[in-house]
Amino acid sequence: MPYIPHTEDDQQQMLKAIGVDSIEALFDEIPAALRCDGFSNIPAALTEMQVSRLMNERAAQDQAGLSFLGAGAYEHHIPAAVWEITTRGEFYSAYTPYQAEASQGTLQVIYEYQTMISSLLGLDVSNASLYDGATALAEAVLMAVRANRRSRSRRILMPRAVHPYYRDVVHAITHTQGIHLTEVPFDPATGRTELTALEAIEDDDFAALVIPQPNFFGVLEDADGLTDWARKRDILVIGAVNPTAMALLKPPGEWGAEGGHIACGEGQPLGVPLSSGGPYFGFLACQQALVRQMPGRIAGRTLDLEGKQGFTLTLQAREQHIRRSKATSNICTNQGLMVTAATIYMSLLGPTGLTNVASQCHGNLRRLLDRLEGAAGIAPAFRGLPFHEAVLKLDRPVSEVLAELDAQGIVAGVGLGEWYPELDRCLLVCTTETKTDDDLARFADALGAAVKGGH
Amino acid sequence: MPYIPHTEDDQQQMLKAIGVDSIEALFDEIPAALRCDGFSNIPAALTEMQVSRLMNERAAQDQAGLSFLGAGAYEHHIPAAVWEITTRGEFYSAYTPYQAEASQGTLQVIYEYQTMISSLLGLDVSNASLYDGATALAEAVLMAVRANRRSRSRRILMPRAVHPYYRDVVHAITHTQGIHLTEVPFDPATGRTELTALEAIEDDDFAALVIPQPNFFGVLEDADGLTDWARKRDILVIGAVNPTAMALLKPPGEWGAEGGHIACGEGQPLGVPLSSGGPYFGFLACQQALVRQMPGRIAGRTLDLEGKQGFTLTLQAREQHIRRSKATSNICTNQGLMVTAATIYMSLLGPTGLTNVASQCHGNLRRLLDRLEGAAGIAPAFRGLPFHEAVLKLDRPVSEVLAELDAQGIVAGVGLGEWYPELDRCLLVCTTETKTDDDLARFADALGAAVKGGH
Amino acid sequence: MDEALIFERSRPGRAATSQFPESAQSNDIPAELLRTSPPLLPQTSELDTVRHFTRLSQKNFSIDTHFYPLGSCTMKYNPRACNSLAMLPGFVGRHPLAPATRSQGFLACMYELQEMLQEVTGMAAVSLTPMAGAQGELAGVAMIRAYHVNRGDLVRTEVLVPDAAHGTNPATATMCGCTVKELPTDAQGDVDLAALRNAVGPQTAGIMLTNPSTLGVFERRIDEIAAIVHEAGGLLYYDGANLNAILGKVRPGDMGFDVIHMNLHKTFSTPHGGGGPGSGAVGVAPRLEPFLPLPVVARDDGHYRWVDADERPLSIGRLSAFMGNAGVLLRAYVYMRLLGAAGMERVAEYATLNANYLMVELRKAGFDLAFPDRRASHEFIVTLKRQAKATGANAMDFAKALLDEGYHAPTTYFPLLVPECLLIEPTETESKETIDGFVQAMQRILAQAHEDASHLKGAPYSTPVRRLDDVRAARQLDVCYAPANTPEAPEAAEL
Amino acid sequence: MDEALIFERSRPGRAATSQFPESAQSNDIPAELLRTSPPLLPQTSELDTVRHFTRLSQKNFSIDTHFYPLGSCTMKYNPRACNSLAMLPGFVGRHPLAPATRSQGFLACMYELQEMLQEVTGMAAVSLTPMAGAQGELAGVAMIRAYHVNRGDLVRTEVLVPDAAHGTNPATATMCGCTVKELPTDAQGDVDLAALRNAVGPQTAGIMLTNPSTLGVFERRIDEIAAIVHEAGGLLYYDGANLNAILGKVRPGDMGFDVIHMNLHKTFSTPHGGGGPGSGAVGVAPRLEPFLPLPVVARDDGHYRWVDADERPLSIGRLSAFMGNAGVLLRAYVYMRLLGAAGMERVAEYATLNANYLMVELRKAGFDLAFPDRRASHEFIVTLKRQAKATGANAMDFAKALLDEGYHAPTTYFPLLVPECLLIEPTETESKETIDGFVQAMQRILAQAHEDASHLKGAPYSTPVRRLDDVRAARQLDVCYAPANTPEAPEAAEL
Ligand SMILES: Cc1ncc(COP(=O)(O)O)c(C=O)c1O
Ligand SMILES: Cc1ncc(COP(=O)(O)O)c(C=O)c1O
Repeated sequence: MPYIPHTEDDQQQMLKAIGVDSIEALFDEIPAALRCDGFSNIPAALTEMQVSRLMNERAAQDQAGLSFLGAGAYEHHIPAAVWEITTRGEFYSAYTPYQAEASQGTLQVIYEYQTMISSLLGLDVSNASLYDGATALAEAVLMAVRANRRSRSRRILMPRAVHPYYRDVVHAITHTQGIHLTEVPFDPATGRTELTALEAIEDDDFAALVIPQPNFFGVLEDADGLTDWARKRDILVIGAVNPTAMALLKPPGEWGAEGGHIACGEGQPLGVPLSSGGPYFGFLACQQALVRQMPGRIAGRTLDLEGKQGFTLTLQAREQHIRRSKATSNICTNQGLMVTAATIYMSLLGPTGLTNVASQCHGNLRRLLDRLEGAAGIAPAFRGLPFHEAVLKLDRPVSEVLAELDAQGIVAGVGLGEWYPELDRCLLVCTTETKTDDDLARFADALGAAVKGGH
Repeated sequence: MPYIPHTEDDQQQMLKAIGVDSIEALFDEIPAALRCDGFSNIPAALTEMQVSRLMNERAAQDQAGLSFLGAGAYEHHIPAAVWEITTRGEFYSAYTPYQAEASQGTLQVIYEYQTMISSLLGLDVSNASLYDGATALAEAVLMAVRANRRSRSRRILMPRAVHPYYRDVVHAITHTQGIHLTEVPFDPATGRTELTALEAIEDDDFAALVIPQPNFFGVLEDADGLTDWARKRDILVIGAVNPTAMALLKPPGEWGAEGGHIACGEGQPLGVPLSSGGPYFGFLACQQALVRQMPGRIAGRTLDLEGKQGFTLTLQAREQHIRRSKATSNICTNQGLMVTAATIYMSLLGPTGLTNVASQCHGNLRRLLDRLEGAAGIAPAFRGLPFHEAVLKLDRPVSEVLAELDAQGIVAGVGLGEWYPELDRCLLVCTTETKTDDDLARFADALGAAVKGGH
Repeated sequence: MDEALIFERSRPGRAATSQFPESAQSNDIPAELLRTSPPLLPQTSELDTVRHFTRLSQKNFSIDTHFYPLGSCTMKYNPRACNSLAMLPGFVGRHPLAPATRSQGFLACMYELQEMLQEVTGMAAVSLTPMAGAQGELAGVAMIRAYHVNRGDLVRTEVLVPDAAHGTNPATATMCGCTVKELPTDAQGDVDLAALRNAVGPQTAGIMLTNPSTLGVFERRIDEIAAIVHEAGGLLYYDGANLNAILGKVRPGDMGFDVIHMNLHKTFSTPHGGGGPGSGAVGVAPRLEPFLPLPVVARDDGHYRWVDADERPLSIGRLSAFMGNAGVLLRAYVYMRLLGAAGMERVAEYATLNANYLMVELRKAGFDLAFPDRRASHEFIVTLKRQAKATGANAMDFAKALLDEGYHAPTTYFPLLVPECLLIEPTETESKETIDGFVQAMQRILAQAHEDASHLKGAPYSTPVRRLDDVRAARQLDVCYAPANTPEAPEAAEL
Repeated sequence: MDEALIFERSRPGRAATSQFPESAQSNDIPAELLRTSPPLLPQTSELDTVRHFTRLSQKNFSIDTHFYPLGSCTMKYNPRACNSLAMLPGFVGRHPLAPATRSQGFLACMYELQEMLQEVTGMAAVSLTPMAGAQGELAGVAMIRAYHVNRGDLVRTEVLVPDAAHGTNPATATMCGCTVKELPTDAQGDVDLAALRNAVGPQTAGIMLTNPSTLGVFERRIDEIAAIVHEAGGLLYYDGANLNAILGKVRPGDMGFDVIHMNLHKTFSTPHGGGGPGSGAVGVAPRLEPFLPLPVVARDDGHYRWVDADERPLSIGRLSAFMGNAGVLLRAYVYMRLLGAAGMERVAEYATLNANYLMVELRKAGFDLAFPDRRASHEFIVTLKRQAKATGANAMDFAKALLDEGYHAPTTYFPLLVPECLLIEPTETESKETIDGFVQAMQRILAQAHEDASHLKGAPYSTPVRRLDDVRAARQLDVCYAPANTPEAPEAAEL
């Protein structure tokens, strides 16, 4: 019996000890009328050999190709050590570290992770992860609404240049609590969220302003200016940032004269594979003053009976298992294993490594744009400075171009028309450090030919 | 610097402590005239990302296809747990367990392995592995020559139905010690090593007879009869066996009235991937009386200071590091990690599992042969009962058939003409438990069509 | 052996250089956008990093190393094949926005998983997107609310929750803008029906239940409860954490539930990973299908595709940037294919057998059961109230002493209504000998409690650290390393 | 925690059924060929098996968890990428007899590895087939013999071996049908040249050396030795175990060696795996190329292929069924590409820096060096003769006490000619702090030896077992489990 160790003998002895004749008897408290009789619509068991073959065949169908997809999930080099260690049984098959003394491995990893993330974001404290970047932004919004005592509104300034799916998720999660997202338009020339757009908004009581850095179009925002503007109006600042970029860019905690309050984002670029969109992890950090409003688990350092250092979950009074309906969030299971991977990743890369990755991502985009310069029918859609993604305006329907490159084994990016009707013939492309000069040349040539071929 | 942790500071402090100015100074005992100046012909370092890409591209070139190759290396299902555990750092990056107290994991694994192998072969004791099946046979031959006090010859009866590469290896390793391999022909009708062939040999003083089970053609030998024949003449019996088959077949220790003396073989089928031919491992077991003639490491159970059970390498007085030029063999490093994998494999399969694998391997061959029955131009070359390999005689040059099937993604087997001129148009095919009915049908159809197509 | 913080191993200038590219030459980002000091990431060699995290891992208890009878958590064996197959390059390398041409293998798995989960739960449709149980709950309650709102029934914002419920249930209700009404439990562990009748009304959005309940017993009058709530106009939400107990025996859909989340990281054996990732796929009765969170996978003529928002205008929307924890879903899919229909039924059978056996053996060993007259489901509760009174050793002390015996502790002090509570769940993948060993350990601890309870207060003794000071942890908050905030001189960096 | 034998966990009828097919229905094998009782393999569940071996693994010291300065063994970091890339499905699934159409990726790696190893050693040609150092030695000595025989020089069967040589050297000579002549070492650790001159003659087949020698010092008069041996008509064999010390500084080919084996599992960082697999690739000077063991990889017009026996009629033949430890070779290939030319040179530099630093620090700490006037190569020898006399604590006691300190012990009692010998090799991948920590541990042990040597005799204290009785192991031989031969009632199976 797959994964069930009971021998006939065991079973008989156990039933005898219990004092019943059959396993069936153990279900006698279930009303007979409700009983079902097994499953008719589930296939019979396969052996591991058979499932392996099936899965290998399915996986082989889904070839990545030479991909320039980004849009919230990024292809980075992941050191082999990361997942060889992360999938060790002791990390992989442990539960949330409730019994601290039996979970020092996981707890110390979380503590180290919190330290790295706090520093990367320039803030004081980090939690132990949320589900993903989008839900982290939703939690940040909820947190800001709770924390902003000066604001009586439940309105959030949400730039249109934030990932459209993130905006969807934030809406889905927060609107039942009466939270309203006020859209802030982007400047069609720069692709940035300009101060003028904020000033044009009529309402003036907002709980928080979300600042994406870089934004969904890959463009770097004037985070300082936006932060100062919000700070002056007692609006909390939430940075929604790319963690790789943070190795180079000024972190949310240092934005403007006084710094942002909260930062969050998608942790996937830090050692987590693309994996069809998950599991990833959301990171969230904030200023010390807000720590009690933070959702999710937090590991703390303390001492044991003998005065020796050790780690334990702390500030649990914020959480659902203690505070129940008054908890800061309902989150329980988070993305622990991904955090383990990210902590190993950040340790292996170190400050220099992560900075180099960021600079290569950016440098590759620069090289790609340089190559495309002058290509007929291809032009950057925005003037704003990009990090590692850029929007290209094409002189041919995006879907045709995508299909043509797909046939050559190149996945060119995502078309923006579905999300931004105003960016109909626009393609969002991304370059990470994984791309070589040859890759860039191959892509630029193919793209150029495809756009030209449309005429 | 890849894998070197020294900071500039470390280096300075260390040089200072040593009292030299530069690392270069540490090489001052090397005569200047001999010094080389680095490497000009080795490419510059790549990052792990770059090497990963290179290796992924190279690996992708080498697709296995639907393969019916056997001939000494067999494609079996390997449970995922086997290599996930085997490559854990504690097994993977440990040395030979010289410090027993710091190596109980490896030592207990070896002890458990020895037990499993001994039992599989029906013998009393096993060593901790040799390099591969071929060298295990060479060591078995050397061991038999040392052990057989009744024989004054250094002659070995070596059936022609033993894997030709094994015969090559045994010759290469043993001939410098004056050991002579006397070839025993196989019966062209049955493919077996018949008693009549033995009786036809003129010399009568032999140290040992090698009995392959199954033999290279996949055919089952009359191991009982051959053993009894040899036993009567004070010739030691060495079984060279397939370990999967041993789950079904009578083991060497039980052959004939008194049993064989030594058994050896290739351990690869027990959880080790095909991997271009290695690393595999050779197994070797023998009767208790011969244990002091055994080459290689042996783990034994003993007690510690407190009377607690523990494991340690034992009978080291046989080995090169103690006995030096009088050792039973020069082997030092063996194939420890493969033994770890095999021990986990055998534990997961258990007696029923391994038996079922063996019976499916055999059953699949039967089904294939049944399907081929009546196919024009294809016939079994031998009448002898096969285990999971069979020799097919084709009515078309083998190389043409191989090429035609290769183009369809099928690797049909190996042609025997190079090794056995008398089996020129013969193809050795193998079926393991990995083959489905569809696979067999696809192969039979393609083979039938290819042979027919040649006309 | 102690393991210093990775930051304490850090040395300026040290780096695992094979892991990163050279810095790009040109940098056209203006200075005012750049950070001025590098982040506090460790500067360590690859060897030291590998060694550090390998050694840290060894400080964990886990299924792969220990019996882990943590009630409500279903800590069963996570087949290694589920991991290795979900991590095949084709799956791990697939971008979430990859075109359909490069997605059919993955989508086929997801589609079939949806179908199998429908069958298992008796629901009409499934969405795989929620990323853990709590997010599944959020999806469920949001759907219930959306359903009422869509019918114009705007006042239904009360959610009924039994007092034994997991904390995520009330927390979720709040997150969905609802208010929580707690329901008492009767002496037999069933919901107090009179209280329920009193509680329902025109404001009732629904009830959140799990059955068997978190008390480890099957709610026998579930059809009555369903009738009461449905008649009052509310819907029934099933917390799937306890599905392991009933697979193939009774289906939430057949019990009258309208919506359910499944903890794939429990019943479907995807790993807990030291705290996630999980997956909280949701299933719904037909009337809630239009509200399912997106994305969902559809099949047209053998071709798989995402169902998009246009086709589901009533959907509660998107709960994750992409499609949730896809890699976890793949693991659950592999697990279900390995077990097949018969295997899925056996799960409940042997989980229940193990729980009932362990329960009677502990009773024989002198322990008190919270519900002595009831069958255990896949888990059950021992209350140490009597022992705590007699010896001073409480549930926490037993839990810590179990660690010294080489067993992870059961869940302690949950559900809250049982004093000195141990919620024990052995799961179906553990053998009789393991369970017997655990009973013997509990007996030894019990004897120790009577002999010298103060010894238990000092437990654990054999773990990498002794009992930790949680109060200090909360009061002298230290959640982020800085050389200055180390509570005492860190011990000399040892290897 | 103790871990019972897997056989003690076995229960009739238990099985990990997902791992094997059903039995095939028909069985046409006659009864007399069948076995009559099943083999003694354990009957365990997958969970118990995973748990058993995972727990066993934790009982090992290893590079990934501990500093492991085992002299002569070069226990350096094994990059994880070497493992994961060598285990890519294309490589792991490749059958050794796969057709050339399905082999170009693999063969390209092998060809380039041959080329790089030629460059590294200064030899004219390389064969990758030997499966460990000792088999490389066998290949080397066999080639030397074949060379002499081919020239009709049939009496050259004596092999000279310094007394400090590794045991495989004399054992190999014997295996090749040669006789061994031992050479003494002088007080400075060099070969005694007078003795060498006396030893050579018309029967000299060759000499087996490693340089730096196993005494951790560089043989300074290597050119004189080469001249003496060559003039006498013998050839020089280089034991490559110590290549880590000289990479890029001096090449065996340039020192006059005619043949060399390389321990890829040492210098080229493929893992030791708890005792293998290794790889002992051999390199030769031009005159020995015709004798190289097969197979070898050639390139014609960008196409890679095996060189077969027809092209190499003088080859000593085949030493493994296929081509040796291919997976190990892939790991070495990846390693060399990761290091590149400059990285390969740094290996020797930092291995030497670490060894010399550790040597002087131990001397400062009060330890005696076997060769105090010499530079350390990548390793060096401490002799505890003085301490053993003064305190009674010997090299073995120091070794065991180091385990309690969290360090694997150096090599003890080898080379045999140095009394109370510790051969210490830190390797280049260890950091200064690690080395400093080791020195401190040695100091603590030294202090303990003077204070209470009997305490050291009891070491180790913290390992899974205390010091083991090797004499009992050999006398009451127990190398195969049977329920009856258990030395004492096995302890209650614990988890
Ligand atoms: C009864 C019950 N409900 C809900 C949950 C929440 O699930 P998750 O932790 O996946 O959010 C859990 C698990 O902790 C649980 O045990
Ligand atoms: C000096 C020396 N020579 C030869 C060998 C033999 O190498 P192997 O163990 O790979 O056979 C070793 C390693 O143990 C060694 O240290």
